[in-house]
Amino acid sequence: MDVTGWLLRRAVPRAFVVTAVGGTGARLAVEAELRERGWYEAASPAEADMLVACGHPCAELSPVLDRVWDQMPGPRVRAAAAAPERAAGVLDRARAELLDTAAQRRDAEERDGAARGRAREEGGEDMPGGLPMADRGEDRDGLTLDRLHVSLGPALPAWPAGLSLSTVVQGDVVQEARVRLVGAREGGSSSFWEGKPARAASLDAAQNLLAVAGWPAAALEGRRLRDALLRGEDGPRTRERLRRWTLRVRRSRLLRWATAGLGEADGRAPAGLRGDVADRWSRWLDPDGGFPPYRADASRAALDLLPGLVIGQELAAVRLIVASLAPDTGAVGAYAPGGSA
Amino acid sequence: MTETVVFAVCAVGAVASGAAVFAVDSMARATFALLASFLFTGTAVLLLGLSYLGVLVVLMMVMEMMVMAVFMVMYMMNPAGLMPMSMVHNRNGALAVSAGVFLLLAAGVVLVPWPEAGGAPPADPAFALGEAVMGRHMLVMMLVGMVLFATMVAATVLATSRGRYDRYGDDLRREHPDDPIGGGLGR
Amino acid sequence: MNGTTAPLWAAPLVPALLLALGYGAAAGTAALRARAAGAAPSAALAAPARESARLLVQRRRTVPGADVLLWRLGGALVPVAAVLGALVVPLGPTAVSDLSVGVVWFNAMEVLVWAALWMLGWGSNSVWGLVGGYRFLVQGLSYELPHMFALTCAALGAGSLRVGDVVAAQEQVWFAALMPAAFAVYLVSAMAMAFWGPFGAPVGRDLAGGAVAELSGVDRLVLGVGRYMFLALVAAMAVPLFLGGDAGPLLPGWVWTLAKTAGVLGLLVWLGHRLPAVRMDRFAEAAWVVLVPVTLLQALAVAVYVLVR
Amino acid sequence: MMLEAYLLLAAALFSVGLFGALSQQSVVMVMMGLELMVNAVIVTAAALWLYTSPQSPDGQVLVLVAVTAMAVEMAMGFAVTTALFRARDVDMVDMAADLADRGGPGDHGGHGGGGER
Repeated sequence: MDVTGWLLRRAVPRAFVVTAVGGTGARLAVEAELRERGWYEAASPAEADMLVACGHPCAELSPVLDRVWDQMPGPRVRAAAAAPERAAGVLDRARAELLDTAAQRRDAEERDGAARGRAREEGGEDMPGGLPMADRGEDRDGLTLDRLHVSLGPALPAWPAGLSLSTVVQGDVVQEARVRLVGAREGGSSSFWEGKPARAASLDAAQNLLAVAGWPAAALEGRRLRDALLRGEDGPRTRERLRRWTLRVRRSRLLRWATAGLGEADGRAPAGLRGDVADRWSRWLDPDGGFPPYRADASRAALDLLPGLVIGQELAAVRLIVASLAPDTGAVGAYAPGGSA
Repeated sequence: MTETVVFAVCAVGAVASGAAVFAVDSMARATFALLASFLFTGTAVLLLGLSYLGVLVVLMMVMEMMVMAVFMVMYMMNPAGLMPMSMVHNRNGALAVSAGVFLLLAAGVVLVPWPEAGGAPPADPAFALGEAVMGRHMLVMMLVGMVLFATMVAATVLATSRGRYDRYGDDLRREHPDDPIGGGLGR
Repeated sequence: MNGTTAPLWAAPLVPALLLALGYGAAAGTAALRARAAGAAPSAALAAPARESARLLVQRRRTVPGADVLLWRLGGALVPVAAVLGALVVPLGPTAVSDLSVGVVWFNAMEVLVWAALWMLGWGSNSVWGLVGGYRFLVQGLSYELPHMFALTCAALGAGSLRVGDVVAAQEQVWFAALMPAAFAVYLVSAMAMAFWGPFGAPVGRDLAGGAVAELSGVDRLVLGVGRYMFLALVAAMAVPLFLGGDAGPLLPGWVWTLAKTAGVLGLLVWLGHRLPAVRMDRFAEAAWVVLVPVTLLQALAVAVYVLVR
Repeated sequence: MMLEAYLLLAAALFSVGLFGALSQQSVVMVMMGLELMVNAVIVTAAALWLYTSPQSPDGQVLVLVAVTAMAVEMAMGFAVTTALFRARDVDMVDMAADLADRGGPGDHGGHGGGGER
């Protein structure tokens, strides 16, 4: 009686979704598929057993995907959803490969062998695991403390596709920040959201921010409404649920308290990005769809604004600011953000 | 009988983890070795019948050791002890002095004819402590209160480099304090 | 005076009950999540079992330069703290060991979770873990004083630190009615203790899982089980302290205890589902400037009530 | 007999703490040594309360004062270390020997390296 197989068949897989620039369509399809099957989205590679790469990962993104693939522990499977319509098929094949215990055991033995080999030949170096010690720098209280170089890389849940924010962090306060697009598409800047209902674009940005703000229930509900709007189900039931959801999110005092006063964008920013994080996400909830966040110049301005807004903030605030700016990296094309303070 | 066994375990554990504090490389492990030593001490005090004070020692020490871990990681050069370097000066001198002190104390402990206990301990020692602290030892309670308050003020003044003039402006009339990261109530 | 000590065979009953209540909380969370996601909530009742199956098969991970001793110790400490804390919680009239300082013992056991989460974060040698562990310290230093004063109010009302006496003192009026502010602050600090719902920042998704970011396989399972057992413990402790323990018409005592515990647990699960996360730099100031004075005034009110009565 | 055992435990803890306080260079480690010594005081006070004067609560009050002393010592110790670290960017006991406000950050060692202030 193969216990592993029995357990695996009972297990609900957790997918770690990484989106390449311009893979928004594939991401939306995969997210809708995962939600309907009742599967979960993993927060970190350690928790995941399925790596789903959405869109066309280019040369720059592949090493990132390989590193995530190495960090995934036990039975693991790698899937690539290049186009939205193939999402369901890709997930089914991935699920089947996950249940194939013989293949998983072989993969495990290979990795153990390789790991033992690596451990033998790098036994003597001084730094364990080759990790350098942290350097030190001035902090805001006049002390000189350790500083870490952390890059909030493209492979992160609820994070703009392909964005890489390399920061110098002291404790969890960001001291320096540099924005980079991993695998920006040289071709024309055609955003996925052109032609789609503006409300769906705002809903996608809102569910992303709610997931980062620690409110998974409202994020899931928002995602469900976004998928309904994208599929064109604009019936009275959907509109009623949308109204109630918007009311609940807008009236949430805790969300406003957590996001008020963060990431204040001054007058020079375009209309859609002005104000603080709370202003931005309440703009998305306006019934007339508010300012469609997905336009090329707004996204470029967001990428330029980002380093300035992020410096001096803690990681939680950084995630909220990035989610509130919601740059559409697909629409930006091959753009090297200049603002690296 | 089980009491002496538990006491023996606590005694050996407390001294061993106490010694481990200065033997181990990683600062985080040193902090938790000290916490283990305190947990053994708390158990020993429980064994002596002072249930309230024993649990209080455990409660206070866990919180204190967590704060100590924060400062330990902040200030020590290599907190994880990954590159062992010894930060010790005149180790042998210290060893000699402390061994001498131990022998002196041990001799005192063994030779002194300790008085016998007058009566049995009260049913609820914590109640007796409460009565004393609110009665005869009221001065101790007031003194401890004042000392803790003075410590809070002095520690804050020493630790922070920004005074109230940095926060509220020279005329102290700025509406919201300009802190690097605002608090929850804008104060 | 009820609150007699249970026979020794009741000891294994405590972890079993905590596990059952924890499973109920996990299933409730999964059901609420499924309803929000549009799937059938009834299928979600088996979700915690399925997740445990997945984690049992998943392999464990090592991280270069990690402090494995503290890492594993942290993960194992959470369920142990939950069971140790539950020793003083009475089921019906009897608790496993009715210490004369039951309330302080419960407080000491839940502070162990501070050490557990910090060790988890520090041991995993990853930025996410470290930041998650430190977040829980800020959260702990913010909720601890209001929580202690709330417990003091309950002990003050009963004139004793023994949980049995606290239950006995609630013959006429429950402490939840007598001291509503202390009960409300207790519920807030209960969620903060179990890093649950709005106080889930230490293991938040914005930190890719925070202190549990690098955990996988059985380590993640042990921590997950411990976390839900701890949530069940804080809900169970609210019953003897504020909701009159096993008092209630018709049904036997232990049924009332379980019913009330399930009620409080359901409330905590629903609040976790319903509220976004609170950011610690904002909660710290609110806790020190608002909650501490509120609980102090509540303690004053209870003291006057006890003197006058 | 048990009183002597408890007092021997306290003596052992005291001397381990003393060894730590004397031998360690880092201020934070010296404070851990001091904490161990106060730990010994707690055990002594509790043991003497039970075995010599259980009727009077003085022993318990002494334990309470010892616990408070430990909290105060730790708070003030870390405040001083922070101020020292801000002034001289060092947390070594040797370099904190004098009260002169000699060097700002960067004056890394060189005992008595004054003069270029």
